[in-house]
Amino acid sequence: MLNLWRKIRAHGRVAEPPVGGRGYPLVPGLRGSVQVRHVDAGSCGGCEVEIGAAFGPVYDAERYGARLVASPRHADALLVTGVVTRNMSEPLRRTYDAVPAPKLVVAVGDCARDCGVFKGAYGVAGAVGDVLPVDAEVAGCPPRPEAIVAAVRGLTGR
Amino acid sequence: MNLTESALGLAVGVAALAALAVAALPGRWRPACAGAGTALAGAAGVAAGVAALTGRPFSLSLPGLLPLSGLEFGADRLSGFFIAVTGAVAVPAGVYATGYLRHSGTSRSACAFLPLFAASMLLVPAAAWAVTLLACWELMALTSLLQVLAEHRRRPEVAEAGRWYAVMTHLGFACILAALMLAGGGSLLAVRHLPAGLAGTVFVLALAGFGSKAGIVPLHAWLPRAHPEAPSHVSALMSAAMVNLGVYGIIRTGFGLLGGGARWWWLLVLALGAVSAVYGILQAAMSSDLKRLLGYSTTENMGLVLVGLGAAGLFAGTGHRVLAGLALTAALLHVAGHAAFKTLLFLSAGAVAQRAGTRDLDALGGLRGGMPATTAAFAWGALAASALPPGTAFVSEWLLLQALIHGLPGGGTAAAVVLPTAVAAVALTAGLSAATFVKAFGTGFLARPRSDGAARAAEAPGSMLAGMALAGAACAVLALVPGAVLPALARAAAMTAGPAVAGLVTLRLSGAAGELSPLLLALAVLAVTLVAAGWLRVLPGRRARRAARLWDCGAGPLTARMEYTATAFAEPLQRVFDDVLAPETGIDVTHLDEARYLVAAVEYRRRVPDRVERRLYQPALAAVRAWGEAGRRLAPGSVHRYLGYGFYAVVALLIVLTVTR
Amino acid sequence: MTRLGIAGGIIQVVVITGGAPLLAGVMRQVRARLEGRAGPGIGQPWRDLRKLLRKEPVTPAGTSELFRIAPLVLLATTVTVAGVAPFVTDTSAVGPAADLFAVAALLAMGTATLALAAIDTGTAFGGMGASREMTIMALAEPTLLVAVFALSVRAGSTSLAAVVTATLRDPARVLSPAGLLAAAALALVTVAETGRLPVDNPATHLELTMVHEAMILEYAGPDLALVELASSMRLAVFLGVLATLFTPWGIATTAAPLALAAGTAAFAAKVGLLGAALAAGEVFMAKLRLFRVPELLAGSFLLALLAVTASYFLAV
Amino acid sequence: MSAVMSGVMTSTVYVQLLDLACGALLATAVVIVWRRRLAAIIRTFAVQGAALAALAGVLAVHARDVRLGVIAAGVLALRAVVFPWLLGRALAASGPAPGERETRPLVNVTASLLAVAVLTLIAYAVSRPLTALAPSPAADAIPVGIAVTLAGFFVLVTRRRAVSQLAGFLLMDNGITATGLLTTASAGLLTEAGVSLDVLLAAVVLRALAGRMRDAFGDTDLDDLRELRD
Repeated sequence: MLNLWRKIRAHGRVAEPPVGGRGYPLVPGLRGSVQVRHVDAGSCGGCEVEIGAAFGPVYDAERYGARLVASPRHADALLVTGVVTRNMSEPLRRTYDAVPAPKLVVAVGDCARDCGVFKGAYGVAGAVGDVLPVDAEVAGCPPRPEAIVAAVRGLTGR
Repeated sequence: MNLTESALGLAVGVAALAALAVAALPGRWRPACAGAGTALAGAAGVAAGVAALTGRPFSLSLPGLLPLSGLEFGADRLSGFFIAVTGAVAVPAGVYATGYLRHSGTSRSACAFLPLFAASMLLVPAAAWAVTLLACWELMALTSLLQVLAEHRRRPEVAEAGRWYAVMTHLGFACILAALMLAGGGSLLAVRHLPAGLAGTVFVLALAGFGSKAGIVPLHAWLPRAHPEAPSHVSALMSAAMVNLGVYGIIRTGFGLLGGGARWWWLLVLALGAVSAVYGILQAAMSSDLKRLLGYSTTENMGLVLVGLGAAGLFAGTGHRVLAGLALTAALLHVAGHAAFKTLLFLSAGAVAQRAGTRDLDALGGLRGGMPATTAAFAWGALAASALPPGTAFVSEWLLLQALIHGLPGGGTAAAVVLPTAVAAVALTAGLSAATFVKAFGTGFLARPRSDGAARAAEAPGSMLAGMALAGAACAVLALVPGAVLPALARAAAMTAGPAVAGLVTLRLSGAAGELSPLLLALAVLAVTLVAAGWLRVLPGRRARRAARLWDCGAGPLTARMEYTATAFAEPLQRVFDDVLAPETGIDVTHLDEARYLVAAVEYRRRVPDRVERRLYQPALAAVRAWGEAGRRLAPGSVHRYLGYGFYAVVALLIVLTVTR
Repeated sequence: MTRLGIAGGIIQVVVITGGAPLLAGVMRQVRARLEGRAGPGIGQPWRDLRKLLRKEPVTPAGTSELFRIAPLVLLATTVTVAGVAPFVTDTSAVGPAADLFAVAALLAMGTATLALAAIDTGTAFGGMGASREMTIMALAEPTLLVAVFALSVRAGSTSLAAVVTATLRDPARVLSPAGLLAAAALALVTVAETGRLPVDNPATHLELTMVHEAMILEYAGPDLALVELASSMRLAVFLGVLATLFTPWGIATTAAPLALAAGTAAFAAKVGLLGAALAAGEVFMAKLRLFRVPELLAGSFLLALLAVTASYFLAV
Repeated sequence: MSAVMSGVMTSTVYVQLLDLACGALLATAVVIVWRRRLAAIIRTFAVQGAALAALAGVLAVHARDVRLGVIAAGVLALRAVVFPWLLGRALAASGPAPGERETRPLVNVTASLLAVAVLTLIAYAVSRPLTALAPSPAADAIPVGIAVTLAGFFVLVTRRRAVSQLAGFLLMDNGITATGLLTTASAGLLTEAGVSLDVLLAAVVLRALAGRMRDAFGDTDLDDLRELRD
C-alpha cells in the first residue's frame, strides 16, 4: 500500500493536456455526456488496443464526459470496430436496436469505414455503413488514440 | 351461557353437522358443504375467541361425555387468542376448500373430516383439564392425519409423509401425556407448585411434546414432509393454526401451569428458538419445492416465536415484568401475523400447484401472466413473511428486537451473553427470509415459464381467490394498523405483566423508549413513489416508451432454460453455509470414446438433505431396526413359544413379588 | 413532529437528492486524480442524469409492471430514509419512522424490489446479480443490527434521534472501544450494502464480476436515471448515518436559519469527506472474490459483537 | 513529571485511555485472526504490542509505579519491536515470497471469526466472578485479556504455517500479560521478565527450527510433517 502511494505521489497526473478545440455535439440531447458501448464486429484487435488507450490514463477520454458501459441499454453511442462479418451482422443490428434513442454509431478504423484490406473477402458482410447508419467515422489502421478522442469529443461537445 | 360458550358450541355443532352432511350427500355437493362448514365453524370460533379475549371467560363441565373424568372446558384471554387465530385461519381455508376440493376430487372421508379438524383445533385451547386436552389433542392429530393422507392414492410420497407424521405426532402425544400426568393431571388453569426437579422434568417433556407439534428443531422432521403433501387448505390449517397450538401448550405449561420457572428453562427455549429460526430459514432458502419451502419457513417462524417466549421467561424471572410482557406480546403478534401470511402463502401456492401441475420452483416461472391475482396474493404474503416494511413480520420482529435490546441493561451475565446472540440470530433470520422469499416469488412467479404446465396455468376460480383475499386482508390489518389488535394481545400476555405497547397509528412501548409507525412508513413510501411517477410524466423532453427485445448479447433469443433457477439463486448461500448444510454434490464427466480430451456429457447432481434428519433420525431408525432384527429370533412363529413367554413372565413376576415382599 | 424536524426533513431531502450525484462525482474525481487521470469533473453524474431523463424509456419483452415500478420504489424508500433520519437537525421529521431498524428495513426493501425486477427480466445476468445482492444483504443484516444494538444500548433506544442526542450530550462515548468497534463494523456494512470495493466494483464492465450492475443491465433512459440517482442517494444516506451516529457535531438543534445552514454545511462536509476517503481507499483495493465476502462480513460481525460486549467489559 | 501526568490524568481520562488500550488489544486480535497475509499479521502484532505497552503505561501512570513504567518500556521494546522483527526474519527465511499467506487453515476464516466471537462471550461469562471480586475499571477489563488469550490459543491450534502458529503463541502470551497486568496492577517485574525470556527463547528456537525444516523439506507446512511418521 505504501508502495502504491509512493507511486501515486511520484507520477502525479499522467493525463496529457487536451489537443484541439471542443467539438459540437451531433445530438443536442447528448451534450456533455455520452455513454459508449463498444462492439467488435470482426476486428483484428488493433482498434481495441487503441480504444483501450484512448480511455486509459494518458488520453483519458472520460474527462470529456464519455464512458464505456456494459450494456447497450445504458449506451448512447456504439463504437463499432472491424469489418462486419456475416456472423456479426445480425448481432450488430440487434445491438443497435437495443440502444434507446437518440443514438449514434461511430465506425472506428478503416475496416469499419470501408472494409480496408478485407474488402471482398469471404465471410465479410460489408462495412459498418452497409448495416447501420453511421454518424461519425475515425480513419486509420488502427486509428491513433488522439483521433478516437477527437471523435468522442465530437459526440459530447466538450 | 355466555357468548364465548355459545359461539364455541355453535362452531362444534356446525362442524359436526357439516361432517354428517358430507357423509350423506352425493359427491357433487361435498366440497361446498365441507368448505362452508369449515368456514362457518371458523367464523363461530373467531367470535368465541374474540369474546374470550375481550374478557368473557367461561367454564363448562360435561361429566358424562368421557368415562372416568368427563370433559372440562374453559377459556381465559390466552385461550381466547389462540381460538380466535385458529378460527380466523379456518374461515379463508374453508372458503378456499370449496373451490379446491371440487377440482382435485378428494374422497368422502377427507371432505368429512375437514370441518372436524377445524373444530378439534378450536377445542384444544378451550380444554381446561389435562384429560380433556389430551382427548382434543388426539382428535386433532387423527383428523389432521386423515387430511394429510387425502391424496395418497395419487402420489406415493404422501404415504411416507403420513407415516412420519403419525409416528412423530404420537411420540409428541406420549411426551405431553407424561408431562401432564407428572404434573398431577387435573385443571390446566391453576398454578401447580411442584418441587424444582419435577417441575423441570415436566417442562422439558411438555416442551418436547408441544415443540414437536410446533416444528421446533430437532423435532421438525415431519413438518417439511407432511405440510407440502397435504391438500393446500389443510397445509394452511396445519401450518398456520395447528403449529400455534404447540406454542399455546408451551405458554400454558410454562407460564400458567408451572407459574414461570428456573432460568435454564427459558434459556433452553430461547436457544431452541434461535436454532430453529436460523436452521429453518436456511433449509427454506435451499428448498426449490414451493410448499416445502413454506413448511420450513413455518419452523423458522415458530423459532422466532420461541425466542420471544424464552426472552419473556428470562425477563419475568429477573423481575422485568414490563419487558416480559413486551416479549410475550411480540411473540403473540408474530403468531397472529404468521397465521395470516402463512395461510395466504399456502393458499396461493396450492392454486399454483393445482393449476401448473407442479410445485417445483425450477419448473415454474412466468405465472404473473396467467395467474395475476394469485401472483399478487403470493407477493403480498411474501412481503409480509420477509420482515420488510410494510409487512406483519416486520412489526413483530421490531417488537421482539425492542424487547431484546431493552433487556440488556441490568440483565446480568446471562443476558449479556444471550441477548446479543439472539439479536444476531433474529437479524440473520430476517435477512435470509428476505432472500428466500425473493427467490420464491421471483423465480416462481416472475420471468418466463420454465415448463409447459407453468405456461398454460390459468387463474384459480373465484372461491379460491376469495379465500386468499380474506387472508390478505388480515395481513394488511396486522401489517399497517397492528395497534388495532395489540392491546388485546397485550392483555392476553398480561399473565406476566401489564400492557406493553400502546397507540393505534404509532406504536409506543410503555416502560421503555421506542416507537414505530408502520402506517406512516408505508404512506411515506407510497407518497414519494407517486410524486416521483408524476414528476417523470411531466418531465420536459419526455419520450414515449418503446418495447424492445430482451437484451440477449445479440445472440439468438433467450430460452427459458437460460434463466436463473431457484437452485442457482440459492447457490451462493449454499456455499456460504456449506459447513452447516453439508450439501451432497457430484459431477460425472462422460468422455467420448474417441478421445479422453473430448467431453460427451457432464452430469451435475446436488442435493441438500436435512442434516438434522440425517444425523439424528436415521441413526435412531437404524438402531430401532437393528433391535427389531435382534428381537426377531425370539419370534419364530411357534405358538407354543409365545404361550411359553407368557408363562415364564407370570412365573417371574410371582417370584419377584415374593422376594420383594 | 416539530417545526425543527420538518424543516430538517425538507432540507435533507433536497440536499441529498441534489447532492448525491455530486457525491458520486467527487468520489469519481478523487479516484481519477489518484489514478493520474484528469477526470470528468464532479458535475458529470448530473450531466449523465440530465441526459438519461431525456432518453427513450425501453420496456424489454416479457417484463411486467414490477420492472417499471421497481426504480420508483427504490427511489421512494431512499428518499423516505433521507427525509426521516436526523441528518441536519437533531429531531426527525417523522419520529416514529426514524427508528434504526425501520431505516435498515426500508433500505433492504429497496434492495429486494430491485432484485425482483432483475429476476423479472428473465436474463441470466439479472438472476445472477439478484442472487448475489440478496446473499450479501442477508449476511450483512446481522452485523448491521448488532452494531445498532451496541449503539442503542447506552442511548436506551433504537431511535436515531435518541442516539444522536445521547452522543451530543456525552461526546466521550464516541472514543470508547464500543463506539469505535461499532463504527468499524458499520463502515464495513456500508461498503457491502452500497456495492463499493472490495465487495462490488461499481466501475466494472465485466458481467461475471458484477453484483449491483448486473441487476440493472436492462434499464434504459429515465428508469436508469432513477436507479442511478437512488444508488448514489443510498450511498449518501449510509455515509450520512455513519457520520451522524459517530460525529454528530454541527447538527442543528434549533430551527434558527443560521443553525439550519450550519447543520446543512456540516452534514455536506462530513459526507463529502467520508466519500472522498472511501474513494481514496478503493484505489488501493482489488475486488474480493464473491466467496471471500462472507469472511469480510463475518469479521465485521465479530467487531459488532465485540462492540456490544465491550460496553460490558469496560467501564466507559 | 510524574506528578504533572497524574494531575492531568483525571479518573475519567484514565478509564477512557485504559479502555481504548484494551479495545485496541481486542481489535488487533480480531485482525490477526482475520488476515491471511503473514506479513500483515506480523505488522498487526507489532501494533498489538504497542497497545499492550500503552496499557501498562496507563496503569503505571495511574498507580505512579515506576516498576510498572519499566515493564511498559520493556513490553514496548520486546513486543512491538523485537518480536515482530524476529518473526519477520523467520518469515523471510522460511517463505519463498514476501506476500506469503496462510492458505489452508484447518478452520476456515469465517468459522474462525465466529469461533472467536463465541470465545469472547465465554471469556466474558467466565471472568464475571473474577471481576466481581474487586470491581474497578482495570478489573472490568479482565475479559479482554482472557479473550485475547483464548483467541491466541485458537490460532495456535488451527493454523498450519509455522510462522502464524508462532503469532498465535505470542498472541496468547500478550493475552496472559494483559490479564496479569489488569488483575494485579503491580505484577512482579521478575515474572514478566521471565515470561518474556521464555518467549524469546521459543522464538529463537522456532526460528531455527523453521530454517532447518525449510532446508530439509522446502516448506513449513506442519501438516506435511505427518508424512515423517507415516
